[in-house]
Amino acid sequence: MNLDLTPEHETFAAEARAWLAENVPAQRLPSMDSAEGFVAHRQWEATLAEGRWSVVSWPEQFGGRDAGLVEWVLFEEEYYRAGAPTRVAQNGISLLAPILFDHGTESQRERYLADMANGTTIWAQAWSEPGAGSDLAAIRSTARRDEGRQGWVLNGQKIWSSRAVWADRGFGLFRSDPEAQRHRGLTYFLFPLDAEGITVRPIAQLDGETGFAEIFFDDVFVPDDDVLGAPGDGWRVAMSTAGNERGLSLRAPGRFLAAAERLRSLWVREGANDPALDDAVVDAWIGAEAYRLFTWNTVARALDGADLGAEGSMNKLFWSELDVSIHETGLSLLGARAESRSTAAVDGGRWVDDYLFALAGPIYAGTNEIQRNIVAERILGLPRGERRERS
Amino acid sequence: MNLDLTPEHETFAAEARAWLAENVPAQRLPSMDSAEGFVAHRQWEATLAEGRWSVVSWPEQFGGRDAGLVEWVLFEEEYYRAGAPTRVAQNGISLLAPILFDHGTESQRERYLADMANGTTIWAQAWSEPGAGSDLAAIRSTARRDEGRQGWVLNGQKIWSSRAVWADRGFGLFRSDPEAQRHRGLTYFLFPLDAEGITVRPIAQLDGETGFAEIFFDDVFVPDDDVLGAPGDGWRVAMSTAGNERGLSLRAPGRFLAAAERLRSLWVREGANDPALDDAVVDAWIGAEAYRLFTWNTVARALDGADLGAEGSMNKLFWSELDVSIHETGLSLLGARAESRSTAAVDGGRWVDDYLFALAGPIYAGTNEIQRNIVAERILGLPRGERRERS
Amino acid sequence: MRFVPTDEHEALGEAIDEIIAGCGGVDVPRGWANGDTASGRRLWSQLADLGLTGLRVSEDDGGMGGTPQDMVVAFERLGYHAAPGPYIESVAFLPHVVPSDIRAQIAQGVIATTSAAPHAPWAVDAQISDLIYAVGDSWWAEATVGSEEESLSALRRLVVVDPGERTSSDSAAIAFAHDEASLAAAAYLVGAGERLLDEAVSYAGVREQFGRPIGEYQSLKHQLADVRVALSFARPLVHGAAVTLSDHTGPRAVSAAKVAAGVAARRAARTALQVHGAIGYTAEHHLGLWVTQVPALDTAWGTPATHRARIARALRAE
Amino acid sequence: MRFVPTDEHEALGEAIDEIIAGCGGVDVPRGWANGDTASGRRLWSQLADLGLTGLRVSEDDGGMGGTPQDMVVAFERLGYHAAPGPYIESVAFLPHVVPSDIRAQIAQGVIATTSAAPHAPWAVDAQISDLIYAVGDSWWAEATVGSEEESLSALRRLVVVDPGERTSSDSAAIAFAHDEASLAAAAYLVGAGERLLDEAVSYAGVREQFGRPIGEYQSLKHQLADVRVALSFARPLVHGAAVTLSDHTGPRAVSAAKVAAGVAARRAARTALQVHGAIGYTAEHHLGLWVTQVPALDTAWGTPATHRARIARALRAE
Repeated sequence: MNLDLTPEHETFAAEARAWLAENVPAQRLPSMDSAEGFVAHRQWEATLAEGRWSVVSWPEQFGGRDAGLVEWVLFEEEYYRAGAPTRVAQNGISLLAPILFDHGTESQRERYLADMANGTTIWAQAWSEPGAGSDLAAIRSTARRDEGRQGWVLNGQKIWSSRAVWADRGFGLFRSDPEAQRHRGLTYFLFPLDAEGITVRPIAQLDGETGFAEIFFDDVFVPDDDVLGAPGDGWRVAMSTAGNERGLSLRAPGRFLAAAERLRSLWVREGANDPALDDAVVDAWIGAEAYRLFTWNTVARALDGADLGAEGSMNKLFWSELDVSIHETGLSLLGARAESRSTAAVDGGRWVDDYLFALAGPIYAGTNEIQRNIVAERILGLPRGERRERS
Repeated sequence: MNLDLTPEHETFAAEARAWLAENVPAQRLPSMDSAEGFVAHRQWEATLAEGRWSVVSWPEQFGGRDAGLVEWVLFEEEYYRAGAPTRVAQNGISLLAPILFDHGTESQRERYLADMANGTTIWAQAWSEPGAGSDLAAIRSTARRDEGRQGWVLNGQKIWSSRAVWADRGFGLFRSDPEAQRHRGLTYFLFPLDAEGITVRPIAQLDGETGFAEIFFDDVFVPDDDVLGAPGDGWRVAMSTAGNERGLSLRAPGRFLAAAERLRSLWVREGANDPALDDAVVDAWIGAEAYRLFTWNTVARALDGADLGAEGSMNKLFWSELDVSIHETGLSLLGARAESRSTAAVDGGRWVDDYLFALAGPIYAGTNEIQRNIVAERILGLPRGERRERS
Repeated sequence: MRFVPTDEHEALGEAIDEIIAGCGGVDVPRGWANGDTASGRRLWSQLADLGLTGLRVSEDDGGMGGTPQDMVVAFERLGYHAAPGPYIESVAFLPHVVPSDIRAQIAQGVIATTSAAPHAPWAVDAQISDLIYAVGDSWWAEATVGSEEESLSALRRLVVVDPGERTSSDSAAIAFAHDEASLAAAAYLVGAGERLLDEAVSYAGVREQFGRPIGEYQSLKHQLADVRVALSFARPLVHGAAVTLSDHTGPRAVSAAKVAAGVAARRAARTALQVHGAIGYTAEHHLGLWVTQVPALDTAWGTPATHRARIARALRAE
Repeated sequence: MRFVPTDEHEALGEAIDEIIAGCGGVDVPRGWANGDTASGRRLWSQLADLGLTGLRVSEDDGGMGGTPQDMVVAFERLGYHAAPGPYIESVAFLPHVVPSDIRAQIAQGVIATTSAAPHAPWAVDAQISDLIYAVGDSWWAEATVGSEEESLSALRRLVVVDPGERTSSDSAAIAFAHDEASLAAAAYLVGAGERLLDEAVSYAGVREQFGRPIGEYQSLKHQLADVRVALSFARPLVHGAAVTLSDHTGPRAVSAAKVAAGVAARRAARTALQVHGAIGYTAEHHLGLWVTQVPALDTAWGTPATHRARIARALRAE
């Protein structure tokens, strides 16, 4: 049981730290969910890729460093500590890429990975539908076989597609066998968002951004080349993604350590006179530390080959609640001025922005209610009971 | 909308206050769930009755004052503010007496009420059974008709019977129609706890007291005179009690106002140097105030003839959680010394005793889970779902 | 002792509900959030005709001479409908501070706003107000509009104002005005919480997941039950503080009401968001109007920390 | 970087489990609670033979020369089984304070206890201890037994002791002893929480209400899931603090571990009680051993308030 880094790991972290110190933009970029911000964030992905820091855990041939899990976590810590921008390529890198590595064809990997790594192609997920949110197996959008053109014709509607307003390509599940029920008969497709028959409608969020979109499919043709995995096997393929999204990959501890440190700094500057808030700051710090150490323990077990399975659900419950409480405490420290999101406000108004963002945490990537079901049933082994089916 | 007392009410409260100041024992009595304490508490009931304060809301002929709801709440506030002893006659007075008034025969009222009011007869409830806790309709203890003796023969087992170890008589539900299901075919019986065939087994509690008992019935004969309400109608009769137990009657705000005031006093003496606990003390005070005002609002609506129905469930949720949090905060204020329940400890060690007592609050009189179901379904009108049946 | 709203209170609440429905209901705050304040201004004018803006102005000054109880009944309805505009400033705060001619204008429906540092550092919605003030501990002044800041709430514009010439004023009256404004905010929060709960309960009854309405799932049920309890116990504190506002225990009662209303409304907001899922997080759904207004008003007119500290001082001195 | 218990740690934990099972398992603390300490003393002696009481005594002094990591692994098992007796005092605290001859006796299985004001004002279980001490900021002393007080926990006797002649001692060593004792308490709490969760999960699978196992009800499921999460995130803090105990960040890491372990274990206790209902509230059911031991240990060796305040000071100074 130790927390010692090898000299190689220390060198890796130091190299990342130095590069980030040199390259992270001094000014916060505009929100990536705005037209201007999207461009700026895409440019940042290119910069990252030039330094070969965009996909450290990928093989070198696709722009990575073949880095192991420990290095990846170290990089994430350094990344957020440096205050580096949010990753606009995130959905592609963490949701789609693992699937391409596991289930994609050689040709698909060649076509898509390098451009994903350098920001040339930004990917949007197209999972949910109206009526199929957390219950993904209720998907009704269809894929109709077109033998003549050697491909499929997509119809239907997807929703809550992050980044889709400005992204280049999408990926998602469609019902390719109309006879099959629930999670059978689904197929995983890749498609350009400017394909004929696709309409993307932005959805404004509570925080004023337009991170979400609806995507309407009206006879959209996708060639066989862009089916990921076998036709009909989409559920199994997608579920490894869902595990990923909820698991280690989306939320390395760096983000929360950085937020807890911003909170500490704010408290030292603003909160020293209100001792009633001390405990909340301390608890946020404890939470971030717990998350950091939990992650290192998970990394060690993953390296030992443990099947982490449903543990991602614990992870998601913990970080989503920690994130809300860090930002609620931050706003409390700001007192009467907390309400302002003006750039002239404390820390450029980001406490409000980040609070509103945090509020979405318990909802997306599987609501926390679903996560608690998973923990109760798969980890604690409590009986399933009356619910008929669940992802 | 006002909180003004009439001169009559003020006179009533002043009279109660003066009598209590004169008569409340200076020393806390030993726990009523000990042999010695039970005797002392029974004696206190007699003293209360002599002053005609034991059952203020009852008709004068049975030892009461015909007091209205406002006076009753005022009396309860004065009672707890004076630090007067816990009521060992509570279960009879608040659970059984309302039923006797509504469903009893003239003869039953004559036989039982006066002695209940002066502590001569202490009553214990016999509701739950192993396997029928919060789910009372699962009762399996039986009542067999004995036409020859003009009565019934009880068999079975009851549990969680408070005070039964030293009490004189019991009341409870038995299945008189073996064919009937769930809440049909139950009958409400009254019986002496020293009847032939009854065995009472004390159950020690977490806090070291023996407030609970099991009662075993082995061919216990009960004459028709001691059936309360019609045979087979026991569920309907008992449910008015359950509403009572959960509702206004068991938990007038006095108890929580007194506990919040003890907490405030402790905090002024012990906690001034730990500002992190200020908020918890303040929140306890806010909670007690909210409970007081909520009660006055309920009283006003009850006097207007409103059907309060499921509101008792909100009440129970609120006071049971408030009680735990008041006592957790009290223990926090005591710091490292909190652990001691010695009479030499702060406030005679009662913070530990009262904390352990408070822990039972979310469990008894219908668990808080059941109360939340009731609030969700009966007050908010959410769908019942698949639960098959509920009290 | 009759601690329950009177028939007159019920009638006042219903009149407000009807007027708001007539002006478009939820379209009023929705329009305001998108910069279209026309229906909001029409609503203001109709509520002024009802007497709302003069509720706390004496009859001599052309107002209704209403009580704090009337005021909380009204603000609970405003919160329920997320009525936009500087009602707290015009109706609950300024009448206790400004001279009678201005009070009379407010009663007639002139829209007034003010800053009142430290608890209300901006003059909210000054860009649509006719009269703009700044108030200090013991003075008030006409003020000019400075820079504008975006609020956490879609319904509030935060305007920095510069006070002009200061007029001395009774600091006790200003303190009372702060208390009444805090209480108005508390009542608004309770109303907002009730609306959030209503929205969540309706949605839970129709939205299905895994083949069943989500309102059948015990976890959401229990979360909603907890919201019901929190609101039901916050409301009597608000009404009780209205009854005792002028007593020496008034300030602590106001603080208790503001804290409890904020806790309950925040819980309602979090739960309603959780019940709605992603749809509730969109700007298109009206839920967000309340979800963002609640934390803004919980912060304004005395943060929870400020009010808890005031109660602590009172309890320690007892 | 390999932040996971080693095979040796697993083996140590299993050995402790086996010894406790051999001594009667839950009958050991149950007997202790009823004043019958025989099996508890037998357990102590067998754990001493295993090396537990000398875990933190150097090999030169006849101990095992184990690490803080070994210590937390052991205390987690002790907590899981509610092992009674002054283990924290003998194993985690005193070896850093007393001279080597006494350390050697402890390693051999002599039962020692101590007060260590202000965080441990009583010498727990002095009535069954062979060696009794009192420790101050910079001194230690043999002590005589005074009055005895009943504890919130059925497993602890609180004994007031009078220190005899004082011997000066290194205050840094005593501070370190306090940290290690706090960490031992944290590990014990995590173990106790795990047991409470196991008990609750088992009971929820068999107990039926309204015709279904209560473990099917989503509300209890979610409460239990929250306990699982709280414990799973408290445990790495305990193990992490063991790794960094001697670093300059050691004290704050210990405090974080103690706070988080206490929160998680208290949540486990409340939930387990709620799942069990009235049966869990009886002295006859063994659940109460953990339900009362948890708040007692959360309070001992630094209350949550004490530890949070220490973290706050460290964070402010950073």
